[in-house]
Amino acid sequence: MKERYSRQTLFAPVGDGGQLKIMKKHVLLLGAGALGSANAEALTRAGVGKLTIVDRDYVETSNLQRQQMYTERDVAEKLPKAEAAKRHLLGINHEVEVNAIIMDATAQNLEQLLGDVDLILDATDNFETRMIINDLSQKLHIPWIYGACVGSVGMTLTILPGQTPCLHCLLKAIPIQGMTCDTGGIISPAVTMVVAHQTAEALKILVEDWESVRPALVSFDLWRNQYQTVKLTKAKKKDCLSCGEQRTYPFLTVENVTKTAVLCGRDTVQVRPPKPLELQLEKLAKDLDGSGYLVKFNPFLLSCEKAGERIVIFKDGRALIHGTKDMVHAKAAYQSILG
Amino acid sequence: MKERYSRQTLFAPVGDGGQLKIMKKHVLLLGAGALGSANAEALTRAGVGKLTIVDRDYVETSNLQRQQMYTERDVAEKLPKAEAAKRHLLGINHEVEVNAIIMDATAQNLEQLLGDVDLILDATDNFETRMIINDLSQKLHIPWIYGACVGSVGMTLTILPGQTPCLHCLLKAIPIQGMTCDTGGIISPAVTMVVAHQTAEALKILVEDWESVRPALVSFDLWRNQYQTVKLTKAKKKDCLSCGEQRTYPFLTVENVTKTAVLCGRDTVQVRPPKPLELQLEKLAKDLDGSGYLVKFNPFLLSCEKAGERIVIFKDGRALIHGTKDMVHAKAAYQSILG
Amino acid sequence: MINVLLFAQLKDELGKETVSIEGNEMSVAQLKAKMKMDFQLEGLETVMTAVNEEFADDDTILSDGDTVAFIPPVSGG
Amino acid sequence: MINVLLFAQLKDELGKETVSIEGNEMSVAQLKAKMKMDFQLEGLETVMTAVNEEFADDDTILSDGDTVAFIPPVSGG
Repeated sequence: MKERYSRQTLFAPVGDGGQLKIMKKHVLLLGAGALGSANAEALTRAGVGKLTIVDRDYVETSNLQRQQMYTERDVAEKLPKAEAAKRHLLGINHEVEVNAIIMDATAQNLEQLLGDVDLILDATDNFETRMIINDLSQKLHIPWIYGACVGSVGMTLTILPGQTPCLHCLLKAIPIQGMTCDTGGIISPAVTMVVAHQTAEALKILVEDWESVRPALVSFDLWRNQYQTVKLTKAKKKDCLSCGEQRTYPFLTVENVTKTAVLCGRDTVQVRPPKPLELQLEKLAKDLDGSGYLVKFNPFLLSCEKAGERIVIFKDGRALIHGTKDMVHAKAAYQSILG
Repeated sequence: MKERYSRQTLFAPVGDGGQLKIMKKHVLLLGAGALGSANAEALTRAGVGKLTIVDRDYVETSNLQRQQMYTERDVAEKLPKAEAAKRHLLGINHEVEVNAIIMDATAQNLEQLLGDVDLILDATDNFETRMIINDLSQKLHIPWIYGACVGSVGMTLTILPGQTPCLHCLLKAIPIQGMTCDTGGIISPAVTMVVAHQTAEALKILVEDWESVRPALVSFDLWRNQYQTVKLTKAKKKDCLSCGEQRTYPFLTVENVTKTAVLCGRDTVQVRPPKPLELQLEKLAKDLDGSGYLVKFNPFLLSCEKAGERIVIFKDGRALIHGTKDMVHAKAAYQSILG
Repeated sequence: MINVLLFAQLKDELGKETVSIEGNEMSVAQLKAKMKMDFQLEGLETVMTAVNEEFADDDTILSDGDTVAFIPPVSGG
Repeated sequence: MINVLLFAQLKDELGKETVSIEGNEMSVAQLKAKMKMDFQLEGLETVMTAVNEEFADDDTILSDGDTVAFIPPVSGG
């Protein structure tokens, strides 16, 4: 086996046989932000055969504090993250085939990419996309690894279709008004800690050491010195619509998708959640105020402004993103606030 | 506060005040290997004022599997790790003053570097150097963060002089014949997980949030799904020679140092441990054999060979490193086998 | 007594990590309601719940000596 | 009974993570000697020991119901 991977093949659960498997596998990584860039670097160094990176965003100054690989030059060039990642990865390990796809992932365009994929790594920043991954994972029988972080907190879970509970078993509905990195901030070790777990789980799956896959949800808080694993022995639901006996893959249907539309003749995009929400505007105002937004609200709507961009959010979750006609950007801005 | 650090200052325990503190602090990072490169990247992205990196090694192909930042080009140029790290860090955050020092750390040359240092980060690969750090930390009253990893296993501990127990309280003697990355292998998530803990602890210390510093040793195994914290309430020893009432800082004296000498007229370096050891040659032979070494041994000595380099180790720990006149390289080769 | 463990921001909202609650034969949902009432804890509707380190539903019945952890789901990345 | 938890490579050497040992009033040193004798576990001289998640010395005396974790020190990096 190659000198490059000698310390990895020395690790007995990988070995030469495991390394050969890793080098034949195809991983799809959804997101090239904090979790994504670090996961991409780890898998490329480990020598995965093919890595497909999907991301809709470009590199900005405020990313540099926690997003691996990216440089000030990437910011100056306003490179899309998937492309910037690909360029760095090529310099790290030219043997890995890296496929950079700049797009806003939907159930439809994602499914087309999953043909020969062995593992989906979650590096997204919202539950809507995770539920799409979760349904596709069940439908196409591809394992996926949930990972998320905010502040000093993180969470991760490995989902093996047909074996473990799925994310939909654990979350009856998509949680709304959780903290996001744009409202609660984030420190890099929270990212790194999630990535450590995701990479370890990914390697187990790639070398097909199924017995070692962690049968529990991991939750931690590095600032408050907390670490908890939650076993999922009884969590699988027979009537789960994503993985149960009467499954319908609800998140693959158009109804369950956030809608965006450019408002006619205005520099504004309207964003509408799949189902009407019942937002607590006062709490949201408090969170946003603490995050440097200029906030005004009344019982019906909230208006917030930062860096020249103004967003108006109605109590039912509908929002107007002012100052843009870019629907992808508007959806991202919306999800950066509401998660 | 700057856009660059906006997500970090949004995290309340850092805030604008914490960020200003981080930007005034000086961290000395000992080692620029797996733990070192990742720690260096994290602290540079976080905006630490000054970072001094000390390392004796250069970038090799077998490092790329787990050592962040380094590229195939660094390998081709045979760049010293400290210098390669500095070049990458400059592209990531030009505001951080990075000081790259290529040297084999000893008690004497390290002490000279610690004048205005606020925190020492351990990214070494052997207990001998850690015990030197530990004594210097106590003598000069500088916090340090122990970190170590091998295979899928890792360990970390924050040591605050005058407050917590020190590493010498926990280890009566330097453990010998532990697994090293050259004998047990290593996967990158074990590195990343240690770094996540070290960076979180470093940020707490840099923003002076002393109450949040973790009062426990962390030990984990990502493949075997283990995580354990060990509280140290009763571990501080009054008679500890490093931090106790009658302290002598034993590891700062010349007797307690591994000695190297080029054998006259031969392409061979002799390495001698501070005190005679009692090696179990049979166990060592087994470990090395499993690690791709060609091994022969008898009750008195063991000879092992890999990649054209031959090392003879006597039962008392004395060793001959053949094929080199470089004492630093010889000591590194010795410690890569015996830890 | 039920031993309740608060994670992440819930720990800060309560001001401490653990609290003991009288409440044998209570369901998780009832415990959440009580925690909301007694300590003004927000967002318990969407938290994940572990009982003795095992994932649990809202209708899980708690027994004396159980340890319940409330863990807010995380969405960032 | 003393509940013994084996970490990292010790878990593989024993073939399982935990084992119960008869031995009230035993010291940690005595437990180590017994583990070495009964299971041929190597390297216990240099492991770190935790008793009920608290760092402990070789002369710590164990009581019925204690959980002892043996954690090999790690030197790589």
